[in-house]
Amino acid sequence: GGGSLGNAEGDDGATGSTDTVTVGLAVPQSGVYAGLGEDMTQGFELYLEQADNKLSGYDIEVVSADTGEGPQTAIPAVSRLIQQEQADVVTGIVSSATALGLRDTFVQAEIPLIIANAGADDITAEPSPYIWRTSYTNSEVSGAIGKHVAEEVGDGSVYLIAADYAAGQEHVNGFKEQFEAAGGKVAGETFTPFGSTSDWQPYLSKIRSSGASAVFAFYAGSEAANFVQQYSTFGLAEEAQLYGNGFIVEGDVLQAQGEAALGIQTSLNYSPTIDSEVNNKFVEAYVAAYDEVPTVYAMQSYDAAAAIEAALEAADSVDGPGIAAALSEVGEFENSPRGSWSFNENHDPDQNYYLREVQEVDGKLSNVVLREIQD
Amino acid sequence: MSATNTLSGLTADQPGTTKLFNTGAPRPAFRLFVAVVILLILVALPFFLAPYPLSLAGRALAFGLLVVSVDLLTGVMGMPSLGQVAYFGAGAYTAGLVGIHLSSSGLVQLLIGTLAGAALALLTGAVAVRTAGIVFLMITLAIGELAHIGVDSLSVVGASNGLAGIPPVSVLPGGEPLTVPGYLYWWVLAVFVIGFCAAVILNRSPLGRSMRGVRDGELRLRALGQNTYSVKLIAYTIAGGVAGAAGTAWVAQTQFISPGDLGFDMAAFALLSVVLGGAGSLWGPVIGAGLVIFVRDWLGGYIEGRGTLLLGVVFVIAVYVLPRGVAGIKGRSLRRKSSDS
Amino acid sequence: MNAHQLLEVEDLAAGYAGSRVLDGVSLTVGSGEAVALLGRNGAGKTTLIETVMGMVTAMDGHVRIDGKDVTAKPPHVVSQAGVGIVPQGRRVFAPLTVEENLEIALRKRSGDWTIERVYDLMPRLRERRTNLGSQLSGGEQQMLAIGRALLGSPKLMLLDEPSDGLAPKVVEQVGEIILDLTDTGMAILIVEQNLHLAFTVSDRLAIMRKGEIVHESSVVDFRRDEQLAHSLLGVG
Amino acid sequence: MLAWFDANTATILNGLALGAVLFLIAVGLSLVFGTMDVLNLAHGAVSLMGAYVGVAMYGAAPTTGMFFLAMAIAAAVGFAAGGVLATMVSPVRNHLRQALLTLGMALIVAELLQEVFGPEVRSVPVPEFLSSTVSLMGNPYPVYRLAMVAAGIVVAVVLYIVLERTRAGAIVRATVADRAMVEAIGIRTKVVLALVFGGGAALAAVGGLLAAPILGAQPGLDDQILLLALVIVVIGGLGSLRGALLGALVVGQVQTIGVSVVNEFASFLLFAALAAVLLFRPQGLLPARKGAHV
Amino acid sequence: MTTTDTSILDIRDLTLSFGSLTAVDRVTLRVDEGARHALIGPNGAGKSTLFGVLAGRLRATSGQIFFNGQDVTALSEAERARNGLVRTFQHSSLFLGMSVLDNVGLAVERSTSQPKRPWPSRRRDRAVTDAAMTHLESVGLLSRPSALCGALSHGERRQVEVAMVLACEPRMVLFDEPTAGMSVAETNRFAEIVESLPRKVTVVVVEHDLDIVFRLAERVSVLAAGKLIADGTPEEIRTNDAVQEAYLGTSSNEALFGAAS
Ligand SMILES: Nc1ncnc2c1ncn2[C@@H]1O[C@H](COP(=O)(O)OP(=O)(O)OP(=O)(O)O)[C@@H](O)[C@H]1O
Ligand SMILES: Nc1ncnc2c1ncn2[C@@H]1O[C@H](COP(=O)(O)OP(=O)(O)OP(=O)(O)O)[C@@H](O)[C@H]1O
Ligand SMILES: [Mg+2]
Ligand SMILES: [Mg+2]
Repeated sequence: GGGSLGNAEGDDGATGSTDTVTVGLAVPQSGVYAGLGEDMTQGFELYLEQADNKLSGYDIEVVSADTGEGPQTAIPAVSRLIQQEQADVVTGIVSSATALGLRDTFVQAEIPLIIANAGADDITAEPSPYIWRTSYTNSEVSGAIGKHVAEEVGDGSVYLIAADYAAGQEHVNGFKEQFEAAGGKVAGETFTPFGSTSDWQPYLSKIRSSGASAVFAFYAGSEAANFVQQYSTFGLAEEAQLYGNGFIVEGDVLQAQGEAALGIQTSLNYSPTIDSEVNNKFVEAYVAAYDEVPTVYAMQSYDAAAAIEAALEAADSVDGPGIAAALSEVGEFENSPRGSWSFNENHDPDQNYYLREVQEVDGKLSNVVLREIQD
Repeated sequence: MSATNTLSGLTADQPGTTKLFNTGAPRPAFRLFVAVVILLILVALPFFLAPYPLSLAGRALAFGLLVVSVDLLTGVMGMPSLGQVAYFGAGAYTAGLVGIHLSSSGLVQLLIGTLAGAALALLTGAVAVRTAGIVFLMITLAIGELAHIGVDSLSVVGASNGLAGIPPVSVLPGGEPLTVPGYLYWWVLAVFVIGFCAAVILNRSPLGRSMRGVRDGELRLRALGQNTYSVKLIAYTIAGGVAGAAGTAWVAQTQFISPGDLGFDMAAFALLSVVLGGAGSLWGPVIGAGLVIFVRDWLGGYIEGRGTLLLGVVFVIAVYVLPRGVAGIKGRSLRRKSSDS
Repeated sequence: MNAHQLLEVEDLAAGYAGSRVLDGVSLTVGSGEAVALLGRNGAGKTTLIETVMGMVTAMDGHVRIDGKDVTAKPPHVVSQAGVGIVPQGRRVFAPLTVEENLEIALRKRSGDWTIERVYDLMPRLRERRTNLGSQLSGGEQQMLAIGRALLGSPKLMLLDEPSDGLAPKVVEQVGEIILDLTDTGMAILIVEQNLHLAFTVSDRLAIMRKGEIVHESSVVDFRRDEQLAHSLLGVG
Repeated sequence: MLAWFDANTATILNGLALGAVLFLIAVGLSLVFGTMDVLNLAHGAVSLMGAYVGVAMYGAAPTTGMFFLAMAIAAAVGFAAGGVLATMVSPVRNHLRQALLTLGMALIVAELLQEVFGPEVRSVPVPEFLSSTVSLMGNPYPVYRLAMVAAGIVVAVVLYIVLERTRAGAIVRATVADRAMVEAIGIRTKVVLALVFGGGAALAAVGGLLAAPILGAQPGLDDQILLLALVIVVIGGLGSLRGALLGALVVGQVQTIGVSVVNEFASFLLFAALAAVLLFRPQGLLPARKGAHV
Repeated sequence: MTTTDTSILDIRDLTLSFGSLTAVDRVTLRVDEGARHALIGPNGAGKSTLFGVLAGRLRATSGQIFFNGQDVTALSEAERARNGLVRTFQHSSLFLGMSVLDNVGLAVERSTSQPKRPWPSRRRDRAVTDAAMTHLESVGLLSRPSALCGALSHGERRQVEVAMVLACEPRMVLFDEPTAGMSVAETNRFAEIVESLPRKVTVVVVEHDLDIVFRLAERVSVLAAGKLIADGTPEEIRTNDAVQEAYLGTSSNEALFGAAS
């Protein structure tokens, strides 16, 4: 019903009854990132189930949208959540391009967006009351391991390799900054075509001839799987220790890599092996519900639900501006599986990072936490 | 005949029966009437559609204009192209950049975007139109992909993250920005109508007839003394301009453009929309474009993650149910009528 | 005339999407008999030939080959029932060599015709055996099309303007070939614009106009009546 | 120069291996196009089916028997898929509508595969008896990739003999030129079509299976494979067996040596190579032989 | 009679080889302006190939072609056509997806070398239509101007082919077996058309229908195995032994009708 000639959108958005809050869940359900989308959906739903589908007394109606592989499919899907389904708050969003493309839309529509994965630095570079993030920024998550690598390689040098797209650049630059600040030397740097590289042998040859004693790599998804396998097949694993941020060995990718992944060290804001009471309970419940170990994607989405609950708690009015305003007052999240965190002034999480290593535990590969990384 | 069949590669063998001569056109008054009715319906959409479906309609129109440009090459000239996304992208990115840095006027953006599309088409077309059939298809694929990869690694336009922060368009320089969805839609519709009319005029012109001559027998056309290279290049440039105009409309609607918008998917869906609608007819492919957007973005939104599956099913069914595309439906009934008289 | 009918066409109707070209055509050709099918351009001769062959689908009526009903059957069934065709426009396989064109048409079980025999009949083909079909002159293509049809050792041959594009000398040869073939008991239905050839080889003729057969008689009778010929064919 | 070769032997060899497996996949596409005049856009999807056969059948590194069984099954699955596609495509004569049909099928198949095998990337292990490495210039090089080169050579030789030297091959080529006329000389073209299509698809599936240990198996791979195969077939010359072979070798080297030499332009290389070849030889490097009459 | 001044086409030592096969072998020939010239010869003699070279579709291996006093050997097919040298095709090559009228329309328009207008103009298009209709009328196809060429019978297509050549308003036409596939009535009509062409149009025709050859031609050249073996008046050719041997066979010219016993 209704036309589209009203003055501003959203003001006729009387959201039905006041005790129901509509949450838009925008995750990929098709395409290459569908696996991430599934994890995020599960994390979010687990939180709701544990809260009996009521957050701070409000009934929660979840409307999901398939964002597909990129902004082409994501933008109409998310527009639907805002305009058609009249979501009060939206979470999800895997791809940075999608987040950047939709940023203005959310600000104009005055609907808060809680990003539960996309990591581009630019999304929150200029904070908006409507844009929040429970995940990380690319440069931070990669920078976290910089100092550790510099210490490990000592006089040796490190080769940097990453997929050639915006995120790959941010990850590499983030790492390089921290690494060089800690006195590390870079042996060389290569960006490989994103989405169309399947054979890394030429690059591996280059790495070998550069004489690097370690490698920092940023890949995710299938590229991560193929890269790590070929890294081992061509014998580099024995010559140069492989570092990265967590995504190179996260989720399903790790099982696909198999033994080739053993020994890879990564930094991330989460690992299911974190030994805390909150996390153990989370992992247990997650395994019981879905018969698999939670991933960082599931955790970030779980925490997005937590953020929504906290905001509803603090909100004066349950609509876009109300929830957005409340989000800046939520304070510390003490009960997160990743450990305690809070939103910083950019609306990104102020959180701990962990140094993890791929080890075999009870016959299964797992990212075992070596230690918390201190700045 | 058999020999040419194998050599011609991809060609449309179900050309539309667009009449060139006013004398031969069946009931021009009736056609005009139908066109006016459809236009009125399109104009009236904002009065009863909510903002979201209306934004889809806007996207469908912009995409539809891209499809028209593909159809000019594929259906009218018999040269199936996957490269129009490059000129679409040229139009969209220039319009976006103009919007951010120069002027939020839609007219200015339309003008510059169209020129950008046409200019790029002229440059690349000079090479591409020397080929035909599947080789042309692959050259244009290469053009589209190179453009895609190009913007993907060009940081001034946001590289893979896309170009964000484009302000809403106004019609005239310094005018009121069109933030109301209905007004924005009308702007997109206006661009579409301009582009579509240009295509119709081209199709009925002597150049249009020569384009169909290229489709049905380029060698023969040359034997008649026509310079087919210039026919093809001019047509290619005009189609590039139409695609550029479509790009400006797209950016006006979405206020965002990313490399994926000129990716292989977009190129393939544009070409398939032409086939779905009936290559050679101009209005059929527009409906095909609408169908693709509707199925993927609208229906797909309701059945989670099955948009592409559904699209696949639609394609397969259409091949059998609509052997001449959407345009064939009307063509058939018209033919029956004219044979009665 | 032979009582044994190899081709029986009965009340046949056929055409193309939207238009009916043939309407109620009936025709028979007996074993050892050659029938000429004449008519002006667009009369429907090719359509009739192709409908018999199954290349155009019959809408109504019947086609029987040697007593077997093949109405609306696909061409390979009709071919296997013993029909060979030299189509209008020759339609030799352009990307195949002359020899390959003949090889694939050779039906193994029949001993009658061999590639060598075809070459003996048309030596020009032997000279150009390694040329591609697309590289042959028009006349050479016509010879190849005839040779190809013969290698199926058909009982009934459908010839659609076999003299089209042939030099007079070759037309004469073709005429002799056809006469030889009828002598062996083959039935022949021939569409021709070259009346010399048509009259030389055939016993009977049928004349089509606008999808119907408007006249049938023996060739001898027809040639006596110049008036009739003029009104039907515009000659005389 | 010699030193350069020494340093890059592994890369060149790798280009050969990649070329060989790409040839296996692309030749089916070329065959079906060249012989049936159908551009089968579901080719990548069929190839992905082959890869998933590996996923379904192999646990850890498969035994020799298991490996060959998987090949047979992939071939059978591919053949069946090709047969189905052939039947569906046979009443559709227009190239563009064939594209619509086969791409529609590709979307459906890909979606169903994702339904069954999940959206995540699945890796496929190298068979046990080929899992060792040999030493090449002092560095380890996987035997499996050498085996792929061998497989490519065998398939190329067999196909050449069948297509160019047998009556069956001639029938196939004639069917492209004029299907109705082939029918008219008594040959069931539907069967020919199904066999060729099935054969091409079987090769694609086996190629997908053999490539799986390198490319993996996951949604979206079908598009990549299809694009690569298209580029190869066009670079080499449509419908030509030798063309597919040469095209695959060129693309193999472009993807290895090329990207390592001009790394900054790695992502442009494939399509730049395509454009360059087509500019100078629009008919491809080794087009199918044909001749047009005056 | 054949002086350089009056000849519109002057072929010198023209040769074209396909690999080892010399399809046109050192042909030297002059055609006078306004001539009615026939070219005959056995199948595969090289007649169509010669036409191909003259029209510019094929490139001569050696030799020269002068048209209207100008060396056109290096000109493209389109340029020669614009100069007024037009051919028909042995295998008809029409624009099958376009209407009969549009086919002829394309030919009417051929004379301009400037790029085509991308917008229609009622007045000028009307002129094109009228011209096209006139030519259709002269070949007897007036009844179906809007039929698609793809839906015409073989013979009907040959008629369109002729209409298209006429529409080009050529100075010289090369007809390659124009009456092949035409019925007797249509063949007659074709002969009448040629006879009614203004004398400034030069006609060269390749034909196997000798009735047509002897009815139309004032001069006949005979090509065999790529070489010109005879050249003369129809009477001379008819009685030439070499021609009999290579081409005519025993072809008796008995009357078709009334002669049956
Ligand atoms: N593919 C087609 N689609 C539609 N109509 C067709 C088609 N082929 C032929 N026709 C029409 O059918 C009629 C008969 O055509 P047909 O080819 O049978 O004539 P014909 O007697 O063989 O003529 P010709 O002597 O010129 O070869 C013609 O009017 C023609 O326009
Ligand atoms: N592209 C080609 N490649 C090789 N040989 C060719 C080619 N085109 C024609 N030929 C050969 O050249 C010779 C002359 O052919 P052409 O078509 O000129 O003969 P023609 O005199 O027109 O014969 P017809 O009267 O049968 O049409 C033939 O032997 C033919 O096989
Ligand atoms: Mg006919
Ligand atoms: Mg000829």
